[in-house]
Amino acid sequence: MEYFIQLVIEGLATGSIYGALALAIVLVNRATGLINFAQGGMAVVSTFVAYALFNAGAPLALAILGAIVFAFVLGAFLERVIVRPFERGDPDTAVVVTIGMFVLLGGIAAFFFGYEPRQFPSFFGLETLNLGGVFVSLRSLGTIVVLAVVVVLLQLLFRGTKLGLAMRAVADNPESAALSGLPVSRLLMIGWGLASVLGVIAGVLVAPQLFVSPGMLDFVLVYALAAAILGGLDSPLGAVVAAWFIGVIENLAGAYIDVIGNDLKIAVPFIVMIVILIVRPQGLFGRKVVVRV
Amino acid sequence: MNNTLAKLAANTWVRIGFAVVVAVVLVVLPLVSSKYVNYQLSLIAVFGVAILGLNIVMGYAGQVSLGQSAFLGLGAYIAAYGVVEGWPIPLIFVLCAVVPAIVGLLVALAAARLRGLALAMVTIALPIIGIPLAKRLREFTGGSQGTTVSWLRAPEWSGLDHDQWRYYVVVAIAVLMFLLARNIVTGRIGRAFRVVKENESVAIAMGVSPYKYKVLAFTIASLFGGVAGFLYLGIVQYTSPETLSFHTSINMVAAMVIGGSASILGTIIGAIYFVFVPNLANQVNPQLTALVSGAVLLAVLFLVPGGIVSLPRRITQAIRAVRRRAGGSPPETPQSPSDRVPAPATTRPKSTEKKNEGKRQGQ
Amino acid sequence: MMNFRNATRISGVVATGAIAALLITGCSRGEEGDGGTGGEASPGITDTTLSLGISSPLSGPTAGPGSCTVAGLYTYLEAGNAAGGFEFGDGNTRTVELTYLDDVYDPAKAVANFRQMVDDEIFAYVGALGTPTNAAILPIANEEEVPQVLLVTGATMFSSDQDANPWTMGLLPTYFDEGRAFGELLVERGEVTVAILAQNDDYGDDYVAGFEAAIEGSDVEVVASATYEPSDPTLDSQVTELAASGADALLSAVSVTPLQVGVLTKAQSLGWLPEIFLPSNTSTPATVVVPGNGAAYPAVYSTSLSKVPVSPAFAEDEDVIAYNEAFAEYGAGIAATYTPHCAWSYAEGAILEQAFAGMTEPTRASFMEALRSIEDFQAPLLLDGITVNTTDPTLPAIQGLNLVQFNGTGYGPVTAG
Amino acid sequence: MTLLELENVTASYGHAQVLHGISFQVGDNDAIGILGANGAGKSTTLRAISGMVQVGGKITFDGTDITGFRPDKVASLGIAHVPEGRGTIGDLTVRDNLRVGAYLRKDKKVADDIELCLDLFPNLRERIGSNASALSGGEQQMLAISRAIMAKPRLILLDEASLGLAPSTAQNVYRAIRRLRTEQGVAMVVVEQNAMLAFSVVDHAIVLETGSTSLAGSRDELMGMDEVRRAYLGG
Repeated sequence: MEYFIQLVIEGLATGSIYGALALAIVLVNRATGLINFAQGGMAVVSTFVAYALFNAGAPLALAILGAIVFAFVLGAFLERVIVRPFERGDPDTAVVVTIGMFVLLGGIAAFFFGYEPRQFPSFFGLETLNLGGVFVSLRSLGTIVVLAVVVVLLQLLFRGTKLGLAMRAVADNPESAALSGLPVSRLLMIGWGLASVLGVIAGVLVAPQLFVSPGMLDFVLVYALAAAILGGLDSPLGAVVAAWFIGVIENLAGAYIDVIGNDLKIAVPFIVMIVILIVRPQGLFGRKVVVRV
Repeated sequence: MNNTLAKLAANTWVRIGFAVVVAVVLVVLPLVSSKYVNYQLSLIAVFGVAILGLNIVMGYAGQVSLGQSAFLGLGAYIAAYGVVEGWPIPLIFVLCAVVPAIVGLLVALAAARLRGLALAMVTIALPIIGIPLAKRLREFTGGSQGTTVSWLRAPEWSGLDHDQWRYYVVVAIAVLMFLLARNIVTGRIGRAFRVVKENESVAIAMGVSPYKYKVLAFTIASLFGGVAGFLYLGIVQYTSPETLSFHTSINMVAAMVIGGSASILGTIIGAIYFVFVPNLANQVNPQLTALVSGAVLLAVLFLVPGGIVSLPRRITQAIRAVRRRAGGSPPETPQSPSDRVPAPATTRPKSTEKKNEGKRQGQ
Repeated sequence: MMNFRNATRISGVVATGAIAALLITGCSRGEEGDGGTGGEASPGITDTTLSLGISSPLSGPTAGPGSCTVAGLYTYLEAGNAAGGFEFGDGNTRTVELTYLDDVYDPAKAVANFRQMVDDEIFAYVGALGTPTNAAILPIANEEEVPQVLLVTGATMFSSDQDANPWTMGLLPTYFDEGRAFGELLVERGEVTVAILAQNDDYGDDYVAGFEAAIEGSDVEVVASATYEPSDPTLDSQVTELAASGADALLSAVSVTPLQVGVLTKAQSLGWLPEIFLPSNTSTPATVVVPGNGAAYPAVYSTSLSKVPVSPAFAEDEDVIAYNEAFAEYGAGIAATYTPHCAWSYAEGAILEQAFAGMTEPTRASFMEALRSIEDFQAPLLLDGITVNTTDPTLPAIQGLNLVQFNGTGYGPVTAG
Repeated sequence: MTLLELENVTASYGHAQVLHGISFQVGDNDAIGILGANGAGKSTTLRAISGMVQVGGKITFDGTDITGFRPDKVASLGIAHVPEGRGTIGDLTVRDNLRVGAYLRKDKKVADDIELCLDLFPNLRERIGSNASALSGGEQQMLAISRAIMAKPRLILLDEASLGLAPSTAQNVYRAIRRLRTEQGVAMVVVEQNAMLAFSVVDHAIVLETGSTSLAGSRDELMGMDEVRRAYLGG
């Protein structure tokens, strides 16, 4: 039993890593209606900024704060300068543009820091709590708490503020939003900026474990995409719950089902995702969209 | 000027003449080129076929696929297994086409009900699952070390070197696949694809089942992917789990868009881009390949958002614009891309109905 | 667009054109003088220069080690060039140029790079990293008779059958050997339970096979094992699984630095403190054992074959001083961070120099013969007792491993009994 | 007093010019109709005012030259555009759509005005929590108009409000528009294929043919003309 609980806890901790980045994906999708493959790359570059600041002697909190500011500017800048011309065109082209940014950002990070992973300090320390035979690391707990706080803040932003309302309106129908006087251009930049901030929060949360390297989030991004889509793409809470679900189910299947094993356990969340999507195409938490013809 | 060109292109004899020139170049090229050049040319044919399949499902039918590398890998593995087992090559070829097509069909039967991102995610899962699966099925795949083969060797009578022989085999099959694809996309099926891509409700109203045609598009794409896998093994003579790599899929999507979505010629350009750009990046600086590739990709899209195939149109447009400005005809608001946003002049209004039908945003 | 009939007609024209072209050109291309069995010089060598090529992953997840395989070798060669060049057995002194390309760990790209460099007339292909990339090149290199040697991979396939593949040779002791060395140490202990964590590829497989070969018939028992994919973000669940076995020792055949650190931190956080066995490529104290708090474990073992230039323990060593000086000048721009591959490929440069000295003719065949005749060569940066012997056609160039134990700051001789 | 003035306005989509020099004026509290066949440039005229197409000539609103302004800027000056195809924001609820309409307002009376809209269109009251995409076509049109009202504009641009609606629904919608005009005195530019509906609201109208003004006059003048009756009034 303790083993089972331990596996579930590990799954939640791993899922939190996916969830952190999934939130950023959801935010960009909410703010701009796009899927951004460069989300990981933006997060990595910003995390490297935190790394560089910390290594230059800044206290960790300050380094992270600096990286957050940088991330916001980076996101807004990329939206304005690179993504903007493609936003209303062919969606495939827009996606390929984000792929191009992903490659380019990875290259930039590598240019300055190389590809070899670098250590990053944890905000939460290395201690582990022993709760009746089940071990929970402070780092995992911290990650989960930060995620929960971010989800609450995001819900408040989208549900409770004029800015959030405006961002949703712009993502959904920029033309009508502009006709109501919404500053579409600025809102898109803010949306990307905020998503980029979420990305760097994800980055500094997972960096102590994954280390900082240009490719640190490549595979996390795939899981995060799965979580975002499974969660319904427009629901921050859904994305995080889906990410936890993926983390847990992957662990349990790998440990308990022999034929799956550690090598094929990665297939489990994806197959489950496919089945769920076929039954519920809007995802676990997505709102049902009524189709009228 | 454009008109004369168009007229010229419409002339059957000019077309045949052009085809002959292309054919002669394709035939003579390997005889005078080095093994390296032949290898690169052959790779263009290999990935041309794979990207062609991708273009059919994405460019023509409008369904995102981020899993084309899985079918490429599957085809290559089938071919490798067949070669090791000593099966006749025509049989291997047929299996390389049919088995991936069946796998694609099965996946599509389940997935084609999904749209946009959900569909993209299912296709991403293919290479993600395929790689550990390939390692697991070691008896068939050679595990992570892969399978090395030596086949498609030039027969004695041909007097050719192996690289030349392989080039001819691969390019001949690729040409056939391109002709096949052209017939598909210009025919009834291609028209149906376009309707499904444009508007599924309209498709239904016209009696075209979007589901059926999406499944068909996926199946065709998988078949092309499998054939490309066969060709891949013919040229590289080796396959391993890396062949399935998700990055290959992503790069093929990028190459497809760069070359020109929903365009046969664009596919060829895309394949050249796919093979050539890593090479170019290596020449610029082998330590900065990622930086260079990313920059090139973005630069090309900025210059020709419609893909390189639209470059001539883009140039004539630019020339016309310059002329008009010189002629002092009606003033226009500037047309630099960054000014276009709040005024989506030519794009369709994103009405609510449209959105409900096809959530295509951001796949 | 053309209709189908047109297309058919055009295909006919194509076929005709093809045949005509074949007849006209006479389908022959200048035969390339490969191998060079006569006295004539092979491509890539003149009286004053020799060119070598390497294709390694210089971008992507394996780019850290990949860059080091270039940086160390480049450092050694450039330092040698700067000192006046390399002396060859034929009496000439030559400068050696190294061309390096990025293959992103993609076999098709590696083959393209290899063919391109052969086209550009490299004399030999040396020191490349990566099992699938080198596996794809192997048959071509042997067909074209281009040396593909001193490969920085521990996979057995590149060295085990040099009679069948006479132009290919590995550099490093195989993963199999490393695994076996660990097994042998444990067998001496008697009754021990072991948990194994292995990468799901040839790396992990060879490692485990070597270990199992050593413990066969002994009292050492493997009580749990798990695998992982190099792309996994964390190995926490694998470690949790293994910890449940409570084994006395953990063989952690993990080749990814952050994951290896994660294994070390996770096991102790679960209260599981086995003896740890780390493979040579993820055992650097500064980047793995210290961040993973390896001091918490009763013992951390590894195998080692080279000195660690970045470790203070070797700061006074002559080889290390020379390496650090040269690396700062030539290699630092290529590899920003140290991995053991930097040291290995530096030693590889010295092995090449030995081979050059034995070359009596400017040919690839003569080079291979010289390369295969090195005995008991003590290459720079290799630990005492680790020597280069290339005469056995089933073994890589470097053999022998030193089992070492972590002593709080670096590695020393094995003490625990 | 002139609120809006178009002087020789041209507009083009890419390289296709659609308007070839349109001129007209709208006074305070005035309502003007734009009639014409499909493709005559009616909607484009509105889009030109809102800054949604490339324009030439001169557009003045309340003394400010707004030629080439972006849509959000135009809206902030007090012009509300109800686009063709309604342009509601599908993923947002009815209430949120109304709040988006009031985005630029800084006053505290937004809630009161939401009530006002719900009084004007009682159907919306029942659907206040539904997503706009779930509404019927008529309800969406009502929502789109309400969203414009919420901005408290000085001028409303209304594009084909009856398109695709059942005749009785269209009548309902236009009844509300008349109320809006009489009770609040908002100026309007009404584009409408159904001239009878348009004439129930406007005082003046212009008729467009392939991007140019072919006729202009007061409602009664136009209704008296044979060609207008034949072409647009079915008689």
